[in-house]
Amino acid sequence: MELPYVVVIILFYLGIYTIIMNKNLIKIVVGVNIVESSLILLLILISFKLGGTAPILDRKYELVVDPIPQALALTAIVIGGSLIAVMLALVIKIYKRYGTLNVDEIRKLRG
Amino acid sequence: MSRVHKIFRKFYKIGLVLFLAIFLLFIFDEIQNLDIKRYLSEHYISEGVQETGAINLVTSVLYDYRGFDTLGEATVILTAAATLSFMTPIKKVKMLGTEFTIIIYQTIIIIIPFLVVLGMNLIFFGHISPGGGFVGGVILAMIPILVTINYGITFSENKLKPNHKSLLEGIGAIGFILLGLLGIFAGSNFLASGQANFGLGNPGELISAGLIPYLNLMIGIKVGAGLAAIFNSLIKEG
Amino acid sequence: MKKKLLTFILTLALWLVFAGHINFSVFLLGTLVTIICSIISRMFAAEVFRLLLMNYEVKVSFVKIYYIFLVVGAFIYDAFLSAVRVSKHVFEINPSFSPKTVQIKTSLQNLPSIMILSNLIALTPGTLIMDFNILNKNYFIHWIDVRSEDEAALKKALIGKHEKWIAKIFE
Amino acid sequence: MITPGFLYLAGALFLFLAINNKIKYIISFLITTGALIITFYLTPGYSLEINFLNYTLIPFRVDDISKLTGLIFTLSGLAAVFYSINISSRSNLQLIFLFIGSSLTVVFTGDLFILYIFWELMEISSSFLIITVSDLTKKTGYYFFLMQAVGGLSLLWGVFLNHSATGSLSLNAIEAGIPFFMIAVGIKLAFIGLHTWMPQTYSKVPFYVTVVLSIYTTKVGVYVMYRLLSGINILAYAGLISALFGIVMALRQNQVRKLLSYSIITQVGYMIIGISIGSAAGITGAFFHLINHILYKTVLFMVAGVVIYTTGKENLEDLGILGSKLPITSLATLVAFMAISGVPFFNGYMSKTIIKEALQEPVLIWGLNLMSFGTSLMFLKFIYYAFFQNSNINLNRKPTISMQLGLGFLTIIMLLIGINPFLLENLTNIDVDINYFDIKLMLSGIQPFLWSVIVFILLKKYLVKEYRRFIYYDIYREMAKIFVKIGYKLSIYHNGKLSKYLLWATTTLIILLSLLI
Amino acid sequence: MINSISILREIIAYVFLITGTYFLISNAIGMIRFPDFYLRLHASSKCLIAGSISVLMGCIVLEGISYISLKLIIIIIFLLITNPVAIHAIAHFAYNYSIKPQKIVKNDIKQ
Amino acid sequence: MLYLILAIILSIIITFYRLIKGPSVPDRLAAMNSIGVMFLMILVLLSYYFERKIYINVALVYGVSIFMNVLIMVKYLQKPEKGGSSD
Amino acid sequence: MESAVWIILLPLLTAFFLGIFKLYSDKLFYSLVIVSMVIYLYLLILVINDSYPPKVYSIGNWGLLGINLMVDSFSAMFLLIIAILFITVIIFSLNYIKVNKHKFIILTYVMIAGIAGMVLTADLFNLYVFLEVSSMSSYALTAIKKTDKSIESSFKYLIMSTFGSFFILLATILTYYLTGTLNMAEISLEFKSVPFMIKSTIMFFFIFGYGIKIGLVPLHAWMPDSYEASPIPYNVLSSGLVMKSAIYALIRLLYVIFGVEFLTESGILNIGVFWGVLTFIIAHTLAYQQSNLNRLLGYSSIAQIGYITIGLFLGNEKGLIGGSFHILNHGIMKGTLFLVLGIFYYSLKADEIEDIQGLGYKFPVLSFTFVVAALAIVGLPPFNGFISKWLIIEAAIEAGFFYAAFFILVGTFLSLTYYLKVIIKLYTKTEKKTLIEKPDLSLKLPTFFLGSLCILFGIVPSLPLSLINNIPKFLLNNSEYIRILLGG
Ligand code: NA
Ligand code: NA
Repeated sequence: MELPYVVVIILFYLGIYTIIMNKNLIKIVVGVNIVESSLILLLILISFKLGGTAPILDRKYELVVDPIPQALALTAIVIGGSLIAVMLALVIKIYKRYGTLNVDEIRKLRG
Repeated sequence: MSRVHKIFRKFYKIGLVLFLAIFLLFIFDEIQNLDIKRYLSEHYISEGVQETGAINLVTSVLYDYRGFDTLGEATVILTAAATLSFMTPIKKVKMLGTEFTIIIYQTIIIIIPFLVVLGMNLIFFGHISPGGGFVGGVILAMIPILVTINYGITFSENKLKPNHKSLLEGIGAIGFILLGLLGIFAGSNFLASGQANFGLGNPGELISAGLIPYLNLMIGIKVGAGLAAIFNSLIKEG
Repeated sequence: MKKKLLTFILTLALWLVFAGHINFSVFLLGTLVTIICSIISRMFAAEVFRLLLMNYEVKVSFVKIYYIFLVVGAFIYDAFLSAVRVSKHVFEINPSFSPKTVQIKTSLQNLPSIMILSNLIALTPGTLIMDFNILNKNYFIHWIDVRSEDEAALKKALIGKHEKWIAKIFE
Repeated sequence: MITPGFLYLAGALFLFLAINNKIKYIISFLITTGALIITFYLTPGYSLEINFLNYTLIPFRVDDISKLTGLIFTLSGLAAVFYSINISSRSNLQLIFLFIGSSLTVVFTGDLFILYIFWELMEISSSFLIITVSDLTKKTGYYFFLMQAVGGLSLLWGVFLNHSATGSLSLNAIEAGIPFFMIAVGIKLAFIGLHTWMPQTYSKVPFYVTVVLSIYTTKVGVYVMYRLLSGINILAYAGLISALFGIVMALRQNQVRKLLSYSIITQVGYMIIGISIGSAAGITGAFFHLINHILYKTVLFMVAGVVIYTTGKENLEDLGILGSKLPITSLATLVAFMAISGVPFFNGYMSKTIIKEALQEPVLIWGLNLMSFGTSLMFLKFIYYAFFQNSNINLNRKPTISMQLGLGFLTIIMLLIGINPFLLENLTNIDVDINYFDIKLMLSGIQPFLWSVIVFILLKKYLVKEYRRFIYYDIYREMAKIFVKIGYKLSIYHNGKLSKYLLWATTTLIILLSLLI
Repeated sequence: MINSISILREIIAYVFLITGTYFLISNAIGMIRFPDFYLRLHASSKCLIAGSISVLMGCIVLEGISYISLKLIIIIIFLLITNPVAIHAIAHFAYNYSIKPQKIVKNDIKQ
Repeated sequence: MLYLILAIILSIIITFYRLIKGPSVPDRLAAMNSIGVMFLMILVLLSYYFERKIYINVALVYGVSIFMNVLIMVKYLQKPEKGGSSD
Repeated sequence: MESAVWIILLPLLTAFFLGIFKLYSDKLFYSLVIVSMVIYLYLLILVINDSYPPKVYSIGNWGLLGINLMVDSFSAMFLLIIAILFITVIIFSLNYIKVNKHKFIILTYVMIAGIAGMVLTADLFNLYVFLEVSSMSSYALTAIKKTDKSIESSFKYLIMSTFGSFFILLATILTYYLTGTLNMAEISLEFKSVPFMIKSTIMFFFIFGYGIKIGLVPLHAWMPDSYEASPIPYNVLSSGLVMKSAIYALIRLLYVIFGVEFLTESGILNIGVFWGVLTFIIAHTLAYQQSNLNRLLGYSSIAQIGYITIGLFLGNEKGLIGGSFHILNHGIMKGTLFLVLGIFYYSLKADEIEDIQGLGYKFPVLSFTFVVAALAIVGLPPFNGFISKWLIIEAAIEAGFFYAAFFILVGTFLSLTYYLKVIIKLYTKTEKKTLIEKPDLSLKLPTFFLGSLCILFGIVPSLPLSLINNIPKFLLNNSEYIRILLGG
């Protein structure tokens, strides 16, 4: 198995681990970011071809990497970024309202 | 008792994630032994330049083959900006953060024209070189962001009012759709460019690739304004 | 008018460099973009134009260009010199330092020149600006190896030279 | 052909137009009498088919039994509506119309789908009637609705089982799902163990609602039992046990309507036995008994209602008022008593006799005698309080004319049937080859009554006794408590901790993935 | 003749590149070895800037006169303007962060 | 060329140590800045290695982003309050 | 089939224009809202009418090279829900929403665009994008009240939902990797040669990801919170459209990409049915515990999703019809309940069970509507919920899932326990309460409209069923869908 894929899995693992293990809201957001990065890395990886060049064809090239995952990655980045922004805004709000970043202490809603 | 419970819980969590990782490892391993089919991308690579007129294939995927996705993600940014703007208070803004020295102020001022030109370049040359609306928009968004961290949010919002930002965002998004609609008016489908005979020109030239440069511009405006708005909203909390 | 023209030319040049090729459409678009650029720059950073204040004679501006080259040269020279020094320290077995914080008052009035000077100081061997007091125009400099008062004076003198050049350009 | 059920249902809608009492009277009169007349002129054998959801449904089908049941239903509907029209609010009257209409539709339906729908509509309308009628009946209504819902749902399950087994929704092809039909019918019939809703409901709700409910609820159960479960002999014994249970319970009651409720259980026992033996005679007997029972039980509930209406109280002791102060009511009470006790020349005698004649097995015959004996016994208690116990309670107000009319109307019909038992047969073209006025039959009919009089006189002090403490164990309430407790536990686990929720999610994922391995 | 010029050019270019790389490596090692934050920052500023300029100049020499060289020059100017400022910003931040410069004499490093 | 790139990658890896270890936030920032610039160099060198000069445009944008990163972080990272953790 | 793309574009354009108009003129804002709503209704009807046989619209005229939209009966059914709920909610919100009204309306339009996109697209990644569009606006709408609770619930929703999105995206990427295409038809064809294990893994990722958004039971915990804290008109859309669009997408993926044979083979149908049963039993049990009506209705929504899941996972014709019909019906019924509750909240700030005591006498017609919808959602005849439950149960029995069918009846009983509690509270007299604000016609009319649909679709189910009956043709037999999508 190729190393980059292992890196993807490790990143994915780390992100999920951060999300479910941490009590700190900011760290959870960081975890989300890590998972997203791992997925984007995966997208880049699947577009990769050994010896391929970037899909900007100013002349003829022998081997060009797959442009679709790159476009998808861009989309995923933008979506992920927007999500993170909203998340952070909510974290700020929560911190102001609840005075804590501990995820288990923000619970007025239950039952 | 509770400590044992806690330890158990921790190991349980670790076990879960470990299982997931190992599972993924096996799946990825198995996937790599399979034949990969890339008919679609091979088509894009061999015909994409002729079909869309853009030599940057990522751009041609983003704005032509899969332009609809781009509309969707533009909407996501707009939604995020709108969300953040209603979550932050309009009044009573206190600026957080450490004060900069005059040295930093001056540098920021100097690089603003540089950023404008760079951003515009990325946007307008998005179809013939690396770049495009998103990157260009991000670079452009750095200008108000720099001004904000430099002179404070009040000054920044005085120069470029939040309303103007949302106006710009709206113009970008509406422009994108209207450009897409041109395809329909030209007798083809939504977001058609080459298919609707909007001159694709000679690939590699500035004026080529049909609608793509204009779509790039719209996205650039939208992303720029949206990011600036998002940044300001995020730091607004005092 | 002159300064607007200069800005225009500079930004257009930048555009053309970024564009990577010149033809009519690129140029036309560049003109357009440059206008937008100047609008945006004026909007956010009116001061940028003071940097390019050009109400001197042509002769004077040639002198300025000379000093600009001088300063840039000093920049690069200092950078290399200090890099060599630091890298020497890096590979020493027992690197020796005697850091100290020093205050230097500058006579420069113009903000851009203060900035340029600070950049120069940053690249001067062994110096690092930690703070700048705008009221009495004092740089707080972290100095890596000041062993004696003489050395300090020498280095201050070096900075003073840079200061003079910069003053030639802007003031 | 307009079905009487739909006429009532339409009536429920028309009542929205009733802006004043006059219109209310007119609409009610038109609907109730119209339904009666229509039912009277129905021709057995008629059936109507519609297509719904790829099924062919028979919303309206007439045969002898349904016509007979429809007749008594419309007749007592007329009486019940007029009995309650002044007391009931408009919305409650609408619910009553809906209830009666659904019952009638159930009676005339030819398929399980429509049967279920209107069975549920009955349940809904009666429950809402109970819930909205008074502030004191909320919990009762809740209990009632849930209980009935269980019945309705088991009916539905039975329908599904049968449908999947036979592929048909016809009432004539019942093969599977019998146990669930039994539960459904059992609840409607207040079969022992499933009866808990009945005494508390009938005793708590306002008296006119009791009257309405008592006419239809159990009787529809009987009718549906005939349609779905007739001829299952073993059920006869179940009916017997249930009836005996009803007697024991009834004898222990101090409250008029509770006593009457338990007596319903007993009376329904007759019908269960009749239907279970499955012979034509048994079924005829059961349905004649249904008619008779509706008549006298309605009268008795109306009597109880009059007592409540006039005195505001409803203990057995308060019945003393009947003796002198309410002559018409007293007369009706006596007639109903004679009827329910199976005394010859009263209508109850006739149907009990048919059932008894249809029986083959001695156990059942003796059981039937025992039931008659017990019934007489419990109503002797009733009569004792009504006529032999002096009471110093005064009338708060006079019974309304409409109440008296409804009461009198039914009493007269009861008397008519009692004197001329062939009336029912002629009405419905059902032939029962029995000479009711045969001395032997009359003797055997009156025997349990006489025995009961003797026993009552002997054991008066045990029977006429106030049972204060009453051991009451309701398994359904216990089950509900467990349900609530489980829910509370589950609710505690939802403690708002995001990390916990994320953990659940991850665990789910892992479980899903481990299913793959 | 042309050949020797191009060889010379390549030699000059590689000298620049190797010098640059050397500076970058010494930057990295300095980042690790130096005991005090401000000292590390010294390494990080001087070596980094000199290294990067050197690498870029090497590339310029390699490229010759072209648009690419102009772009590289712009990168150089940009780095020259921004990087010392970035370093200054970090130093200023550290100063505000109340990290005090240590007085270090020779002996301290030995241990 | 490849060796130069590898050497720079090596120095990036070395600097990563500082980024991860800290000990203070400014340390990490400085390391980040260093890594950014080194990476920029790699981008430029790669464009020669692969002979795709368009990568230089990427380097340009990347240079801007390094500067922005440092400035924004410096602006908004603050000394942790008492009781909080340092990162 | 031009109008198909307009289904997505019109709300988007409206939202963008509203975003601009909001800055300048209120009058312009509201007139645009109304005009666009009317046009949208017309468009929806146009597309729904023309949905059989299915139509394909190729964005950019790229054919299989680009993104395609496809309208078949399943999507048309969903568009019908959009038509019913969106119009009512917008009219309702015009007077109901007080805080951030402009933003609410704009975000609602965006959300509708996202959902319409999810419903129409036949492209895997495009589906993800529109899923995010609709989710994003959902987070915003959940937080729009800006109370502590709404911020908290929005954050929980955001994190949980993003957690699910990871796996959807991962599955999408893997699918692209394995098939080299994103067109659902082509994926389905290419998938035939993908090994069983990998295919099932991808499927499970999809199921898990969408499962969080759907709210299947252990994944549901964020959902009641979001109901409690968000504005009531949004709850209508949330239960009627957001949850449903997720299950719609999942079903579309499962049946079209994987095909029913694979679903049977992999045993996911059994799992789905079991999961549905688990979901509604637990959700009903929890609903009984709630004192907040929004929460109660939220749990009830989760439970109803359980029924829908059963129907759609049965893998037979009747199940798909029943499940789809229940999607429609639940939207209507829950919409009615929420809107009535909304009026109560509007006029009395009542959203706890205790608060609504006696309102049956204060608002007789509204309360009647509530009762009708409650009985419908319990699944009692003669209302629409009964018909769809009937269909689901029948399908379950046909597919041999007797236990599921039986438990649906148990669930019906459980749901009765708490709805009846609420109804009884409604009709329990109490001391006089003073109205804070009198509800006007713009609040009542949409409510009554939805309420009457509960009865109408119960008595004349053939109206929607004529549309829904075509659904299995393209789901159960995905080759038909594929053939049309491939343009054959
Ligand atoms: Na009865
Ligand atoms: Na009854």
